[in-house]
Amino acid sequence: MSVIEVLSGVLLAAGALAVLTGGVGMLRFPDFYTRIHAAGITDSAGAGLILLGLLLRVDSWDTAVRLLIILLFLALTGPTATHILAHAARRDGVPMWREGDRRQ
Amino acid sequence: MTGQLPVLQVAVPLLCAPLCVLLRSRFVAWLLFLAASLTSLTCAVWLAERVDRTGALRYAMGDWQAPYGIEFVVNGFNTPVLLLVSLSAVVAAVYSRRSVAAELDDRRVPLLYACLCLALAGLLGLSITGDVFNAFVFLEISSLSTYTMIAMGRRRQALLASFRYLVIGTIGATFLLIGIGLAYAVTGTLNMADLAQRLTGSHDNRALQAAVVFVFVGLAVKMAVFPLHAWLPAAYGEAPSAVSTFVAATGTKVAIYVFCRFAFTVFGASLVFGAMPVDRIGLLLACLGILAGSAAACFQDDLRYVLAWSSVAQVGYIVAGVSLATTAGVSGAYLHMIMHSVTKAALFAIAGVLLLRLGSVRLADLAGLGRRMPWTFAAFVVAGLGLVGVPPTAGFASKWALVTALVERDQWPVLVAMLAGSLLALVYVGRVIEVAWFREPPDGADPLRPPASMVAAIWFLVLLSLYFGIDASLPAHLADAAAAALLGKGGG
Amino acid sequence: MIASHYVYWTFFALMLIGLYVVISHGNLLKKLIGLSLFQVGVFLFYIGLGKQDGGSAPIISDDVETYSHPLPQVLILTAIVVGVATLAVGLALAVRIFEAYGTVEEDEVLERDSTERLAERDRERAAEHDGGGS
Amino acid sequence: MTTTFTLINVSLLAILTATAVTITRLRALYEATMLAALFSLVTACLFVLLDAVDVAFTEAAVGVGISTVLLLGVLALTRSSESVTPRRRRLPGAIAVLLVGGTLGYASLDLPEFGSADSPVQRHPVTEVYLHQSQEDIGIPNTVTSVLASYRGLDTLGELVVVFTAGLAVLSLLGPLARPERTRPTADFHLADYRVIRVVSGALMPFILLFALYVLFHGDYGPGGGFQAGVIFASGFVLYGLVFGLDRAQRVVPRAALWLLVSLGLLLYIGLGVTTMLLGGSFLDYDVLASDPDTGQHLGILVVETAIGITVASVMTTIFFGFAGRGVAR
Repeated sequence: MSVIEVLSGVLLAAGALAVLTGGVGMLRFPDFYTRIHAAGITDSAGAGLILLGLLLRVDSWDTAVRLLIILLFLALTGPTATHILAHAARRDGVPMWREGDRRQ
Repeated sequence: MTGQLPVLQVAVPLLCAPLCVLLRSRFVAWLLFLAASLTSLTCAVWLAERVDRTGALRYAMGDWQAPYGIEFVVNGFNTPVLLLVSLSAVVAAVYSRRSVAAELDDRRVPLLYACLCLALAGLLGLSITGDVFNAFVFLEISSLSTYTMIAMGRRRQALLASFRYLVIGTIGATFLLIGIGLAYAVTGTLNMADLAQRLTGSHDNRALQAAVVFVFVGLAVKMAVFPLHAWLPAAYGEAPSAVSTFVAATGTKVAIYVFCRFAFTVFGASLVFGAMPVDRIGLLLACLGILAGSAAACFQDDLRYVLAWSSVAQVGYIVAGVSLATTAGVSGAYLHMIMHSVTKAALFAIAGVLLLRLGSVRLADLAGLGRRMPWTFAAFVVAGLGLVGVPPTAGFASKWALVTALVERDQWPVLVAMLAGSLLALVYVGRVIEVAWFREPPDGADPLRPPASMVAAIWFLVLLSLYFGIDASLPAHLADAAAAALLGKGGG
Repeated sequence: MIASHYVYWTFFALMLIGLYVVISHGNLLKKLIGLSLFQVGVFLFYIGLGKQDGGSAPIISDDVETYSHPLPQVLILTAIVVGVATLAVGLALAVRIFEAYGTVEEDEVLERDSTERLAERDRERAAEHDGGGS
Repeated sequence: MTTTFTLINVSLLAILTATAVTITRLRALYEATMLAALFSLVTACLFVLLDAVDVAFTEAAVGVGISTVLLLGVLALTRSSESVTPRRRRLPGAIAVLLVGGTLGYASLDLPEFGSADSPVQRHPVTEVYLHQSQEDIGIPNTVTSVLASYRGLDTLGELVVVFTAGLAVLSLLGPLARPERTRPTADFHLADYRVIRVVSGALMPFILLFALYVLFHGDYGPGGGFQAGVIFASGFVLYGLVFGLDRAQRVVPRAALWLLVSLGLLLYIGLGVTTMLLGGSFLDYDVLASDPDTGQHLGILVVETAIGITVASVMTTIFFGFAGRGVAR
């Protein structure tokens, strides 16, 4: 097993872990704002790490370029979506959870 | 160029639809629809004549031979349908000029004509295609354009009528799709002739039997066979008059033709009517449909709903003929299909004229009509008697053919149901005549003159129905040829 | 039997769930959602028919031996498009129904129609009565 | 069947079923819509697993994109929660499900094994022609495209006609012709007020359109084609309309231009058929378009894909404008 393969494996595992964390967070976090934070992790850290891991394993240039483009677009759209969702929620007065409140 | 006729039949209306939208003029759109329907009528006559002389015609799309490509097949079994659909379109075109202008706001008129072109193309394509999946596509074209046209009706009830038809119709089409998929799983082909060949002798295949069930239930929705007829009354009753005139004459009829095509030339009569009890179920549903439809028609207080419910009953007559699966039965069914189309188109056209001049076709508003619009009323009486089946109208000839076919197979209960249905038809037609002739018109009501083009369309249909009643040789010849083509092939 | 057919059974189950929603739910929008579920079940069934074990997408290349069948895929491409067209028309109708009746529940729409009809009949009766009296 | 395949397959199927059941039980329609989008996405993954990449692409574009946007638009115009389904409505649904389920189960007893190489579908001579003969007849690696645009070109024409009809329906029901009776107050804010979204969507627009063109012309060699390209094109406009407001979007693509394009694509397709007839072939026989049948086929398929792209993009945009323009004070 070459170094690159090991590295790729580590990245993939880390990505999978990030996705899993995001999923758990979605279920466990108490309010909209914290949950959206968890959701953000899945498509920035999770998908990003997995794509990087895959990038180390490709055998042809055109696949690599495509993966890079996907990575670029994810980096651009994911945070924008999260940002705008949080803004919209605040505009609509979605309440923020504070220590001691009941979970929604 | 005559070799291209089968495709021209469908392509010309298809071509006219985007042109209607593009040119956006009411008059041009009407002209395009008229041109499209005249062209397809010419093609249909030509094709019918050629098929009569030389037998079946096949046309391979894109020159890919079936089963690799899609083919159009013209044979005795679909020439009557092609003629019927395109003739109805011509009449609807003549009729619609004034009727549509009065019922719709100006800017929507070109859209209606575009939809009429599409519905025409869809129905013709459905009748002519020799490929089961292509049939699904054409079915959806005709259905979607019909939903759109129904929603253009004047009252708000039209919207719900259209929506319900859309939901039920889509379920039906999806059932058809499931059935086609199951048949495809068993054979690996979509071409009707190829399917028929590969299906012979696999009567015990359970997937195939399920395919038959799904295809027939899906088509039964489109045919408005008794328990699946719920969409029809409101759809026909609320659509713009020109649309109900065209659709009532053609929609269910084409679905019935597709039913016959599947039953006799794809699945084969021995599977459908031998191994599976489709004939008995068909006869039972036909009887129930005749009785329920006719009875419901007697209790409606809107003329267009009376006519629509009567359509449910008439579908029952035709299904009864088909379910006999004998030459006489199928021929009678085709004959009744033709006769009923002409009659029902005339009646819906008359209802449209009344709607235009009286503003309402509720029975209470028809009082004294016999004196205010004597000629229109006379047309109604003739066509109404045709619905009952009184000689010498068209309805008599076809009902007689059906009765003969039933007697031949000793189906007495069905016969009784048919007679009861005819008596009930006498009741609901009589109710209208009673109101229109014997009740006093409201004070100060003047005689009304309907537009000439609409009268021409109505009287053309009425005289045609009288002519067919007296001399039924032409439709009878077509019907016999259809029955022969259907039963001759699918025996295996 | 289970190992070879469970995929089909799941597709059938999806169809049935959709069908139930279409028939039993009265909300017009929910009906349309159900209709899409029903159709997606059918689409999956078709694609399942073309699948071949160890096959790959039917795009011909030199290093692939087995391909899944392209025909069901073509059919379903068409069917998906037809489905979305139907959905768009259905939704447009639903919007108009809401504007006309103020509701998208089938039962309420029917109720409003029948009360309207009854009111009309009452008015007519009253008019007739007046006419007879004068 | 390999274990990995089975594993992924089973889990996707489980997710699908769970989502479907949840959709039926949810009365909150916004949530149901989002779950329906998720359902489509998982379906698209399943399509990839079943080797139907083109279908997956379309399902993702249609189910997740167009349908969701339309449903959300309608929910904004109507009511977003469903009333309780009365008990009496349950019976007909249950009966229908029992009957249909019984028939389907009965049918499955004689269905060929899933994934079998020996099923009638795989054995039929059509398979050989579409997969191998097509390389000589047409010469395009993506057999889905060659079957779609050439062997079964008429179906595709029909599909385009259906899309066109839907466009007409929406125009007639919601277009400028049918004036709304009540109007929604104009929004007091636009998404474009947020700098982030303005900049990002502005930066993405050219790429979306470029990607649509790539999908259109790459359909011969990989997944994609006119329909997917049209939907992507339209989604570009939808994004623009959502962010910068309907008025600006309509200034970019005026209604008159849309009317023209809606019909133009369809006319192009039928015109192609008529041309082949005039050149002496049969309807949609692309061989006659050039001296060499292969070139003719390539040309024909290109025209077909472009025609589909034009009509689909303009119809989808028309539909979106129809829904979005409803209720805005005019």
